[in-house]
Amino acid sequence: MPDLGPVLLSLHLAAVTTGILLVIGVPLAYWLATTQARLKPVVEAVTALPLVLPPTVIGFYLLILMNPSAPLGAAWVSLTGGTLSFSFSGLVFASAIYSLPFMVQPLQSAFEAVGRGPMEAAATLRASRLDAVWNVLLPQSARGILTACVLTFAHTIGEFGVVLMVGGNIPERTRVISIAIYEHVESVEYAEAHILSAGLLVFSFVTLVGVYALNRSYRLRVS
Amino acid sequence: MPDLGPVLLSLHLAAVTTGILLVIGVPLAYWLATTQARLKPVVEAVTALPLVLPPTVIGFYLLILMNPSAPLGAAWVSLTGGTLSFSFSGLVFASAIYSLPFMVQPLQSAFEAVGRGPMEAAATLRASRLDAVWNVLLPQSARGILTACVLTFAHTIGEFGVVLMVGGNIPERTRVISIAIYEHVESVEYAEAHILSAGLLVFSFVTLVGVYALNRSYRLRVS
Amino acid sequence: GQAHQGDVMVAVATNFLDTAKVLEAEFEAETALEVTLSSGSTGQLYSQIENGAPFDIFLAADTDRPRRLVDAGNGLEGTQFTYATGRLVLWMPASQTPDFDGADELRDGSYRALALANPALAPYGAAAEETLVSLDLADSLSDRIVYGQNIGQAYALVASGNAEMGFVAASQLVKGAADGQGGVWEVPGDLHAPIRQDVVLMQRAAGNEAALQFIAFLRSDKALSIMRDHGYEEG
Amino acid sequence: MSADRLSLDIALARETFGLKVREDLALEGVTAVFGPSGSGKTTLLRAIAGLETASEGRISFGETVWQDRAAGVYVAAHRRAVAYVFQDARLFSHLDVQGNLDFAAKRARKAGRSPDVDAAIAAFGIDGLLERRAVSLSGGESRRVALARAVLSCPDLMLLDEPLTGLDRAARRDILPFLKSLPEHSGCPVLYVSHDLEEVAALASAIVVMEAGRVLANGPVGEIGRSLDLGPLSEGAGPASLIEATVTRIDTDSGLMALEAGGETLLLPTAPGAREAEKLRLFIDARDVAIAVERPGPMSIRNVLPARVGRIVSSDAAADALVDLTIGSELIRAQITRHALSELKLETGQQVFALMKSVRLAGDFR
Amino acid sequence: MSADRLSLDIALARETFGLKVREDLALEGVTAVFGPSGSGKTTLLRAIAGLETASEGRISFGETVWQDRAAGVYVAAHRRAVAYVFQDARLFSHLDVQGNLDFAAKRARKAGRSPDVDAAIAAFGIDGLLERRAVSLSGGESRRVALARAVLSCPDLMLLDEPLTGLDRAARRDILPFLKSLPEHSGCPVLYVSHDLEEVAALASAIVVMEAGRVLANGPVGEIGRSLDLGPLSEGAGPASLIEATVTRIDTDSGLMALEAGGETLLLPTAPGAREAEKLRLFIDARDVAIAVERPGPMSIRNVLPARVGRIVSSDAAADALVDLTIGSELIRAQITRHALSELKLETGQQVFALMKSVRLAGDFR
Ligand SMILES: Nc1ncnc2c1ncn2[C@@H]1O[C@H](COP(=O)(O)OP(=O)(O)OP(=O)(O)O)[C@@H](O)[C@H]1O
Ligand SMILES: Nc1ncnc2c1ncn2[C@@H]1O[C@H](COP(=O)(O)OP(=O)(O)OP(=O)(O)O)[C@@H](O)[C@H]1O
Ligand SMILES: [Mg+2]
Ligand SMILES: [Mg+2]
Repeated sequence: MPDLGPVLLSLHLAAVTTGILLVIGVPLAYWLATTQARLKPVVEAVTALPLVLPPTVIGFYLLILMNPSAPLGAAWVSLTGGTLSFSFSGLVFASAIYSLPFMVQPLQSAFEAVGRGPMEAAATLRASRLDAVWNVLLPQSARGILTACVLTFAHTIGEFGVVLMVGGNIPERTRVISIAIYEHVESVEYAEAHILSAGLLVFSFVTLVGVYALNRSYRLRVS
Repeated sequence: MPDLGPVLLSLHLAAVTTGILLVIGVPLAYWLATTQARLKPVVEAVTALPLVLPPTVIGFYLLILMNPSAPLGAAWVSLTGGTLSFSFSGLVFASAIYSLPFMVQPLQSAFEAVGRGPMEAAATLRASRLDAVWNVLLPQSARGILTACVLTFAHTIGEFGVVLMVGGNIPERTRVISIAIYEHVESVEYAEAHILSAGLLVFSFVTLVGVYALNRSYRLRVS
Repeated sequence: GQAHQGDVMVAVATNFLDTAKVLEAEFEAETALEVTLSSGSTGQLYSQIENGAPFDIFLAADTDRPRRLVDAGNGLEGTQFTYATGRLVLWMPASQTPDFDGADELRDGSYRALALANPALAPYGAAAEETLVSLDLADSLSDRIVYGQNIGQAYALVASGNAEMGFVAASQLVKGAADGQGGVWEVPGDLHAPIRQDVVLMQRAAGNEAALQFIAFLRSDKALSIMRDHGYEEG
Repeated sequence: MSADRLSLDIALARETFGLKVREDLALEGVTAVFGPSGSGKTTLLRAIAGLETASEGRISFGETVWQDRAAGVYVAAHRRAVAYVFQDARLFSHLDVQGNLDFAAKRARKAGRSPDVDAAIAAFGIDGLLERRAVSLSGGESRRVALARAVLSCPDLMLLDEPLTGLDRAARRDILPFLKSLPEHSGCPVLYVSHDLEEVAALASAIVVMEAGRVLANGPVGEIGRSLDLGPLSEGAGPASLIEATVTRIDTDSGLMALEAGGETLLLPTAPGAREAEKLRLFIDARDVAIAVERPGPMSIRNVLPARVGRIVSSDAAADALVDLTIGSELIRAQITRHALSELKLETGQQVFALMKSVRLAGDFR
Repeated sequence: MSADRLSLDIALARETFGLKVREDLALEGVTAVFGPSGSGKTTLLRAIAGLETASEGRISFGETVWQDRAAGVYVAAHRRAVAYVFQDARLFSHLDVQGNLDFAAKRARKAGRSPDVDAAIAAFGIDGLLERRAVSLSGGESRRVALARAVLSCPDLMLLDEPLTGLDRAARRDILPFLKSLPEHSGCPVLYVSHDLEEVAALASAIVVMEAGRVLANGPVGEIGRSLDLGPLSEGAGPASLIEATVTRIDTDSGLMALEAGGETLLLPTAPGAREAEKLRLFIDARDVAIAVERPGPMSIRNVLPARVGRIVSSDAAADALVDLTIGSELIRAQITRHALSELKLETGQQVFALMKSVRLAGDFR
């Protein structure tokens, strides 16, 4: 029986990261979907950058950024008393950056697909922008939101390089399942690695099949 | 002046991987976009799995798969004389698996957006399925294809764990830029790591801004 | 300190992790103090310490990184010593030869790939390369050599059969006893410089009694016998 | 229905088009915005609703200033208390019909109005649709729901953008009564975009005529109808006359009603809900008006009225000629063949009889 | 234009709908598929084109078997040599108009046909549009391009799915002549879906009437028109008559032409391109037919013909009555008020005069 700690920690991390990215991603994606600004392609590129950089490199730079003597790290220390790196909060911060494109891109597509029409209709029915986003745009983007959350969740579970660098592989605190598997592989504990990997694979597979099957029935209902 | 070998190798790998994935991804995405099969969510989940698993773990299993005494590895040896692991071909194979979702998902969305209409119109104008895909579906999906290729290319450049595991880090053969950066970081050669990272970052950023700006003008032209 | 998690935070190079776990258990049983192990590559742990990682003790895989830390003031002057010396072996799982001679095998064997840890990063890799140089094989074998990023990956390359042969750590063969069949050649110590693994106490743990106890424990007979059982020589 | 003043002094520049409107409209009942495709009707309505954030200038409605760029005032769409019925209905696809109605009613209540959901459901005949998803409705049904939803928003001004376009004749006929009753149900003036002259005639009391982003004229329908030849503006519709008539008698036996127009009496099938003394607008296609030189004997055409020939427009290029007829004080246009014109030797001032086979209430689409 | 035989024996089951058609159609010129919304017209056409791969049974066209499930035969859409004009045109948005035309022509050439691109461009009046992107075309323009593209595919059978629906009157009027000339330009029979009776009358020589997935009747338009009361099927259109007439004389001076129908002569504005001895189909709205008991004096109505009263349909519920009139050998329907009916004391067999103000060529939409 493998240690369940890393599994729970991964699920916790993925859930928190997904939640936070949803909160950040919705306004960002909404802005990207509606803006005419010159800056738009630049912001789009920035949100896509985490795809391009090797995770360990991102992790390295985040580590430098979170160093308690660097501005961000120092600010965090003075705010919370603890360091950002090597803490769960740090993992969340790093994962959020790394998984950002997986949240923003599907959301943006979904919002663009809804278009201006329903939002304008809501505005002429006395709904403020916020009201319209909440009660019209989001419900109509349900499928896209689901996709975005699943991708973000999945990618955070699978994420490894950044977390290892920033989190420091501390049991119960930053040792997530992907690091645990990595460690088993590295220390020639292949049986344990196989068990954990298979578990992760089956879990992910079942989740994804569920989501895609749901997506499909969604699609059927709308057409 | 850092060694350019890994940079060129990365570009080469990304280009070849993108090309191969395009060839595989188009039929797969087309099938996913059009099928009514029960199996569809399962296949969708399988193509999304590489997102979930830590790269090093994927690398580890690919290594087991490519072992010259395993079926795949043996087949490759008897076909080419060389082993699949530690070769550029092996890197391409591994990258293709790892980057598959980045090609298939945008393509599938694009094909779904085009819909059955134009394909039916083409069929009634004597165009065979292949003819219609080539001359109607693909041109009408241009934007999605571009997005898919850029994401795949970018992700392959950034890819690291899998390549490291499968490639054996052989200079001039399998030592790509992401490994090079990692090595510099590990061996406390931060200056070199910074230069390479900055180069990669700037290159990726410029590419992405270009693509998104292009995307945007595309969108303007269509509406 | 920041270590809310028990009394001593130990950063340990992955190749020593197994042994460290046994040491940890023994130490905890003896002292009722709590040790937390965090593993990673030596280079990564080094970066983390430089950037404020909450480690009290650094069990590195080489002597260079601890020294750098001492020089930079992160490590406590005078606390660095070699806690273990690694033993390099050449492993060929498929070999049936009863008295397997690695040098002959390297020279004459029919094999496609020889796995090494990355000499730039891993001391075992550097030792393996030295060995090849000493045997005057470095050039003739250069197109058969493949690199794992660390000794763990080198082992994986061999264990998975992708490389027929590879330089691994004796400790790994102890651990993976079931896999460690076939031919194993203990590389003679005169073919490479000793693979010294150094420990250093962090500046932040200067007054940490538990950490000092753990350092002392590393020199105890009990600890040395555990390390020997796991394929290390004493430092 | 009180008269509300809509003051417009706005400009909006697009790449290929500019809207420039400076007009003061006294809105009461239904006011039509009429003009050819691309003349800027939709753009004007959107600017009024606050959906064109790039519009310049000033808009005020009654006492309220909605936009005054000079003073930095721009009231957001959702604070303007306008309801907008889009050409494509724009029901919320994630809600059922009831949900769509409640969406509007809830926000109207928050704004201190008192929408009556049941009354609206009854008024627009959508009781049977309440649990249907918006996407499953037919074109006509979804327009009706959109209208009810707009009414439930309790606006101060209702904006309708071609709510009949794209529907087939049957659906148009079904919806027209609902549009007619809109000022009554909503208790507010309606600005109604159309490029169909007959629709305008059927619904509107006043009309704003647009062309190329400018307002050509505005005023009561009758006046504008006489002073402008709207025919060419109305895509594809032929010449026609529009006259106002008063119901003088309703004969339930024969199913006919008598109407007085310009001093003469016309007989028409009784309109559903017509009351005596009510004023109705009649639409007479010029092709349905025949001219007889002598009073004909007994025939099925009910409306044979003495008339005087006015202007005659005839050209060699067309087989048909247009003849203006004065009947009492009303002007009616007849389209007859040139052949008939020459055979009957019609001349301006001549006394003839107008035979009006098809006089119908405006908007009584057949 | 040779007569081609389309044999259908197909079934297609949908969740809420089943198509079941067993019919042998001798196609020549334009054959209309007529029926209310949801009756399966589109589904039938799609099955014929090979776009409904789930359809069961057998389809053959001329000598060629397109589908025979029992024998395991299913010819793919692109091998059936049918062209399909979709209701929404479905031009290729990534190509300009020329590109759309070339797409069809190139593949027709590969299949051994000889499309004439210039002729099609001229025939459909799209010379000015060749470099326009498909998305920039108006509704009417894109239908014309879609028609030209279909012609350039040189099919053996042309399938049109409501190519006029959703267009306004002006656009419909513009396109109708092109549809009329389609069998000529394409050299193949046309199957044409419509739910507008007048369109059908204007274009088709034969008609297939559908309801609820079944074929109710099929045959020449005239026959079917007489044997079935199509009125109720044709959403929202009132009663009307459809008669065939032969052009006997064309008078260029007056711009009128004389037509002979049922032994009587009618005068109409000369139709563009009409030739002497040509057969034309006339559409006479029952509301445009008046009845006079005596022959009226000089008047602008050109067509005053002796007629005999046939069946009279009148009910207390309606203000109007329908009177069948026999003119020569043709039957024409008149809609008059019940008031007029009782005043004129019309009776079956009575000799009267039919005044036909508006006789128009079928499809000459106004
Ligand atoms: N979003 C837009 N961007 C640029 N030009 C536009 C936009 N919307 C409309 N236009 C242009 O502005 C002009 C006026 O359009 P508008 O929709 O107001 O006309 P309309 O009178 O409502 O026409 P219709 O009767 O066809 O609806 C047209 O030339 C149109 O092409
Ligand atoms: N893809 C589909 N899936 C399920 N049902 C369908 C589908 N397409 C059409 N139907 C149903 O099949 C029936 C016939 O549709 P069809 O489009 O053939 O009718 P139609 O006669 O062409 O109607 P219309 O005049 O409105 O175009 C309808 O009840 C429709 O709801
Ligand atoms: Mg408009
Ligand atoms: Mg249809």
